[in-house]
Amino acid sequence: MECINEVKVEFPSKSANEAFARIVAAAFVSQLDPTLEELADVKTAVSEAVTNAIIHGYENRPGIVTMICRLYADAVEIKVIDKGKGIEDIELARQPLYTSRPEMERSGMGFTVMESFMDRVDVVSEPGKGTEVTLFKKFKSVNPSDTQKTGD
Amino acid sequence: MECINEVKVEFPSKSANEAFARIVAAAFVSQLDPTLEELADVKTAVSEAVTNAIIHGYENRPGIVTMICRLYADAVEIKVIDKGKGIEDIELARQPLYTSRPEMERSGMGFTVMESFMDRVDVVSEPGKGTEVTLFKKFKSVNPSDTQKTGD
Amino acid sequence: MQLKFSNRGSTLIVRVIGELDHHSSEQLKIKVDSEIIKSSTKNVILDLGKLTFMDSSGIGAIMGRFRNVQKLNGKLALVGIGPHIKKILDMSGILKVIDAYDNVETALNKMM
Amino acid sequence: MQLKFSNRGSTLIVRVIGELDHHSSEQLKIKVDSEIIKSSTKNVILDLGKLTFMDSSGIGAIMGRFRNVQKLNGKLALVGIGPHIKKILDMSGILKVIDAYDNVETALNKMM
Ligand SMILES: Nc1ncnc2c1ncn2[C@@H]1O[C@H](COP(=O)(O)OP(=O)(O)O)[C@@H](O)[C@H]1O
Ligand SMILES: Nc1ncnc2c1ncn2[C@@H]1O[C@H](COP(=O)(O)OP(=O)(O)O)[C@@H](O)[C@H]1O
Repeated sequence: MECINEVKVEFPSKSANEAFARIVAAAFVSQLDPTLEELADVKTAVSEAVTNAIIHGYENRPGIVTMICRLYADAVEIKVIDKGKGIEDIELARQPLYTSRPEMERSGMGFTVMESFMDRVDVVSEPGKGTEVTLFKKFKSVNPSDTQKTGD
Repeated sequence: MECINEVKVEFPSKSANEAFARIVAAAFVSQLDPTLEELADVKTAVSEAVTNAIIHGYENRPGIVTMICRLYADAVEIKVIDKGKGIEDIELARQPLYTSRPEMERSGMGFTVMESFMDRVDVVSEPGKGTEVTLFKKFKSVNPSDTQKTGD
Repeated sequence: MQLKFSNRGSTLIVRVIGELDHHSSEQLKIKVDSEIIKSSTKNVILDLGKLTFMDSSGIGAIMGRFRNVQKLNGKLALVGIGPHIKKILDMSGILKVIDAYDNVETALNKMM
Repeated sequence: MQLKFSNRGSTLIVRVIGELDHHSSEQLKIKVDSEIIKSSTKNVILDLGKLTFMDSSGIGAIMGRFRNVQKLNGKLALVGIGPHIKKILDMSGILKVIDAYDNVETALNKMM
């Protein structure tokens, strides 16, 4: 699969940047002309991953969140990376309803939302080093032969 | 002047990313709630600087354009950086109607547009090394005391 | 996100306008809770008709208000759920515990 | 950017919809020139009523079409200029050489 466009975005771990990250991802993905529902799915998954980086990774302390978006003919891959706390037990973290911060009224549904709105979610994490979440989605509405030249 | 938020964006020198850069800059600046005209001014200036990086800096060859946006209580600073060709004579380049690429139907108005739509335009360039254009605009419509807490 | 409050008897109606993410949920929590503890408030209707985006932070914020209203022996209901918001509400299972109605009038009738 | 072409006698009317930057100017140049060169075309009206963004690449593209139409002894006019587009057109001085009218009908009358 050939990557036709790629952007890297770095921003501080401020909650106001959750909306910014969603707009950036949506603007980038729009180059493929997906449906509004597919676009909403991507925005929601990005919002979950970026929020997690800010509140769990950096625990609301200053840090830099990196988002890398790669566009393919009919798909997108988005990495959300923090250099924060890391996750001890990834399997536990991905369980529906599991949250380490119930006092913050977290629903524990973040990873479940990412998994059901995207086609694949990979998590790489090391305690004390940080977390990298990779979201992948194929756009069923997009005909790859129409978009091979996107981004010329 | 205290910077309240900052993003860094890197993208390949493809002309499809001109629109992407405008959306990113507009989304970021929108945190201050400027007028539609001020927003359009920023988008236009960013479009000029990014287009120049792509067609003059990299001469349509592959390269990475970096955009750094810094938000202040009532102003924005945007740097557009390429590692391309560089500019021999900056003073000449900034003259209205001067273009090195008339055969591409360039109007030679890019720098003039940036200067009239923003409050300050600084250009640092070295032939063979690249160019850094810094755009600065104060939003007259924005009351700085309303926005000190933007981005918390 | 913007909030518009109105009252119908002891029912507080909250129109949630715009995007409900972690950032705006923090504001919603503070503002809605300070209305809930007013003595005139018993029940709460969250009108999501003008909500354009919601993620799991919104789920947490709605569940949190639901619990707070219950604690004060009141009821909480959702109205005006559009397709995108429905998708995430369905996924979260929240509609198994919180009632949803088409509009404010129906909710007011059913909550009595 | 999208282009919609229509003809009124020997006048080609081009509705430019969306954003006109360097990327889309390249498409506009190719598509409009291939219409200009058709024997049925003499004059060109660029309808900018649905143009939401334009930068100096758009200025270059308009000037280029103006020169090509002149070369074939025709006229080029602009119509439907909104406030944001006016700002950059004014700045460029392009309106000193290219005629602008409120709408297509007026342009058609004046160009005869
Ligand atoms: N970027 C991250 N850094 C550290 N821990 C994380 C990160 N993302 C998720 N987690 C952990 O995984 C748990 C589950 O995440 P999630 O399903 O999104 O639910 P929630 O955010 O509601 O807690 C979090 O409570 C946290 O302990
Ligand atoms: N990033 C850049 N790298 C190299 N040269 C540049 C760059 N930006 C501008 N220039 C030079 O400055 C000239 C004037 O730029 P500008 O005013 O934007 O007009 P135009 O883009 O229409 O040529 C260009 O023609 C080019 O020679």
